[in-house]
Amino acid sequence: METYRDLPQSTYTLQTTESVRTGTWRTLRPVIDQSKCVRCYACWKFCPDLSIEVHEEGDYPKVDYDHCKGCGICSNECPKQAIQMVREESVCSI
Amino acid sequence: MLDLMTANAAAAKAAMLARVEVIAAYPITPQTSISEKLAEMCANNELRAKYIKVESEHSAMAALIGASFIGARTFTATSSQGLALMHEMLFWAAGARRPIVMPVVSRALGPPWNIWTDHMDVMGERDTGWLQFFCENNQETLDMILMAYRIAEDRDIMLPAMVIEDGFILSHTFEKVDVPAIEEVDFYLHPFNPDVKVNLNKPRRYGSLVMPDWAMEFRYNNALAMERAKKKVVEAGTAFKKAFGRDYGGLLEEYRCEDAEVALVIVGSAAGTAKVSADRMRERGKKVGVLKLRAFRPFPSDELLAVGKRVGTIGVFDRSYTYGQGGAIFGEVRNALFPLAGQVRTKGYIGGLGGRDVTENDFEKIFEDLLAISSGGKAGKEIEWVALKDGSLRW
Amino acid sequence: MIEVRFHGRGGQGAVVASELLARAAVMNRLHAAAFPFFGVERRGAPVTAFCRIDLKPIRTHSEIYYPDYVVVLDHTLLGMTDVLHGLKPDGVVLINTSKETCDIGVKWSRVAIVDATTIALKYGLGTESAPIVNTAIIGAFSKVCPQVPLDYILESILKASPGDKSLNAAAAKEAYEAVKGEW
Amino acid sequence: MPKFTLPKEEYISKGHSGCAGCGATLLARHVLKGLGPRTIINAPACCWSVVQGVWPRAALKVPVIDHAFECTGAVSSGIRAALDIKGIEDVTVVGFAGDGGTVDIGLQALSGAIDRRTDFIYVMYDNEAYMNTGIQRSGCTPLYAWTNTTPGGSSCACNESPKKRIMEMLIENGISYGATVSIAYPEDIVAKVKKAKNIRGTKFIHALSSCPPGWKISPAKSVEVARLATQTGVFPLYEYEDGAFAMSKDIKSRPVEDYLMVQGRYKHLTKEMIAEIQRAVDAGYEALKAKCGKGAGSAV
Repeated sequence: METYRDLPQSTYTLQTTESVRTGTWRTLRPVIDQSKCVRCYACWKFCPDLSIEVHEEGDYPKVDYDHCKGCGICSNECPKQAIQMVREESVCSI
Repeated sequence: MLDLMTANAAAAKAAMLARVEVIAAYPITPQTSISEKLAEMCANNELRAKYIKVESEHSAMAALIGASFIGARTFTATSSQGLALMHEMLFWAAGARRPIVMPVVSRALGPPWNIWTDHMDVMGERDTGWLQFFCENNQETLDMILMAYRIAEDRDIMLPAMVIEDGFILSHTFEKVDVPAIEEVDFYLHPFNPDVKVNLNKPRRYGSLVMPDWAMEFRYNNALAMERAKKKVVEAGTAFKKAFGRDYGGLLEEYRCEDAEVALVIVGSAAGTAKVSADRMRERGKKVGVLKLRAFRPFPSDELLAVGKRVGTIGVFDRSYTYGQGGAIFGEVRNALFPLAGQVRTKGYIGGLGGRDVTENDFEKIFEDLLAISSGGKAGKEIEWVALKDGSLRW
Repeated sequence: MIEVRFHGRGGQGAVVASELLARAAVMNRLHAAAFPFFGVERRGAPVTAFCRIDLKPIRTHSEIYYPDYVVVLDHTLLGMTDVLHGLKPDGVVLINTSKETCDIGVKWSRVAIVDATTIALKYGLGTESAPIVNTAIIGAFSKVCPQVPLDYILESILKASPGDKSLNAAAAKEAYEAVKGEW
Repeated sequence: MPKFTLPKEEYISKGHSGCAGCGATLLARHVLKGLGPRTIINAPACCWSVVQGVWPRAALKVPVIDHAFECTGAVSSGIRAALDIKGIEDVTVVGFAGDGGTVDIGLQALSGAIDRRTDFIYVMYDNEAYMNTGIQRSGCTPLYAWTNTTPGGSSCACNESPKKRIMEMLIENGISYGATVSIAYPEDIVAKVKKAKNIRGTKFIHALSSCPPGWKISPAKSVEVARLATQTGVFPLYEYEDGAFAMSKDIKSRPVEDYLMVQGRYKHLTKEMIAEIQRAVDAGYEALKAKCGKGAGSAV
């Protein structure tokens, strides 16, 4: 997209927001302790950023750190306290 | 076939001939009978269209923008306060490149509360990015709506268009109108099939939030489309003449200007009256002409410049006032003629506001005034209000 | 004329930092202007703010492209935004980080660092997930920028800082002392 | 055995610009699970249009038509009319707007759409103030709640009028189905959206959608606070259809204080104010239960 000639006629969008790494927004990140996780998928259900991934029923939930904003809902909703929110600085960046 | 009808009836007929698919209209004097006629046509299937009886003009334009994104040919009509209420959505329709066609039955904006014609309403919308065409009579109203669809829906244009008929003077006046057969119109105006419309299999967002990095370029593309429209107006006119035999002269009509010493720029129904006065002056050997603008957006600046090189004195009759340099047309004509500053003399006339009748006699006085200026007489006021009750016996 | 660019995240107070710095300069009988980059502010999303300070009235109304100072309120931004973009050759970078200069990987000659987050949290400014580091960082800034002495920074904070003014002033003072690095 | 209680397909992409913990985004995610792919959404300029991201990117995986603030109902009517005349069938048209965009500036267009029996679902995500412009009072801001335009002071006590009773207003206007939903109960959202899809005419869904910056709560508490609203009876979950009301979750079991005191926007409340709110909530809840007594069974 270099000049006005490359623009579509009218402001319609061209791709999804998947390429936006909103993970850079967080200051705390969720870490799932699989030993406590009972795979009830509450974390998957309540994530506003679709950053808890469960490919097949029965899999353990996995965090997509590219997109997770660190809101902490998963940690708060987990019935088994299996998800801890950890300060971003103490682990390597994404 | 020939019929006798008002300009409103002609507008409704044009909508039917154009096989519009979604109408959203709200009643307002003097446009109302367009809405009524359309409702009647839809009710008895003379026109197969969805007629959304919206609860306001703002919603009328909003509904049509939605419908147009699905790919339907859309139509509405309004006047004065209703057009002003649509203002926000007029920008949206143009920016979204939705070729909605809308007759505007021009009417004063209150206060003073007034249901009669002037152009304060349409001139208030000149910067929204809409094409604006003025009609001299009921026949031109019908024909211009058909041409407007062809221009507006052209892939290189995709801009909405207003077709302006003067309130009461045309909207409620019966005139002879030749109504073309719908099959002929089908040949002139193909079905609306836009490149940009909703596709359920390729979901996109139509509108979106554009940051400073690209917003200007989108605006520039709108500007280019308006420029390109100049050629399309002429093309649509030529094709219309071929199909239906009526030629309106493209962006503007030069009436007896070939050898004119003075010419009066004018739009709308008063152009007819001015032509009659010009003929009468010509009979007395006075070399006067009428420059009838058919398009105000796009503005025919090159064509005016060309006339300015031949005609030494150009007057402009405005049925609007901008609280700046006289009427809306006057300012733009002077802009266009600026390269000839010093060679061509100009004067602005404000008249016909709030339904004030503009007579043949008024135009003869205007032509006399212009001739006096042309022969080096007193310049007088640069902008003059015609037939103003100011105690002078001038008019 | 000195031009300052602040890099922070929504909710960390970068915009207020630029305002308080400008106010401090005005209290020092200088001319100043402060403005944010008008974007979509979201808590946590990168935010930029600007401040111009000069002896004569400031009439330019456009963004700052070649700053004399860059102030980074959150070192995790280093990996994402090019905070050094357009920095003048002799410009100074001030970074809020708890790490040492060497291992935050900033390739620049004049770098000052301060752990504004720890100082801010010590004075109860903001929360663990959203520390408010703006007053601490402009305290540290006055150490690297002679045109705006600490007294005026404190005066500005005591007059206009949101939240507890004395705690914010204390944080600014402590950060002023805690600045390390060569600049 | 671990089980999914919701459809797996997602119709919203990652990387959208909702604030961390945004209730409206979570709501949209589950509403879309109920709607499915053959859906066209129209939305006004509001939080939600910013959340969808910046051009050239879009967060939703269904077509969206943007428009000005006041015309959600009108644009939905336009879309439906065009679909009908073009013979495009089994497409759900959905107007998706905020509380202010619905009960204040958008009420006229919505009332018109209902009056015209436009066939569409209107989802109002209710975060109880104008959040996109920075938390200003709307017609849905609750009694005594703090906002930036009801800051409270010596002369007044924050927001001085109760929430507009929008569901009752629209029932009288003529909706064919109404329901309240909350982000704390996703399964309830999906069930009610699916039910609404199969009803003709205008369907109105009033969704409680928490807002961490606006309600002054930690993002992590976003869902929990919404749940408390239902557990304390502040936001009961129910349905309306053909004149009958049905309670979806009769679980009012906790005092309103539990809900109010975890939110910074209520931290100034006095004992009297809390008592007044409790009385109003109890009375409202009893009135709703009475209406539900005579109604049909619940959807869920």
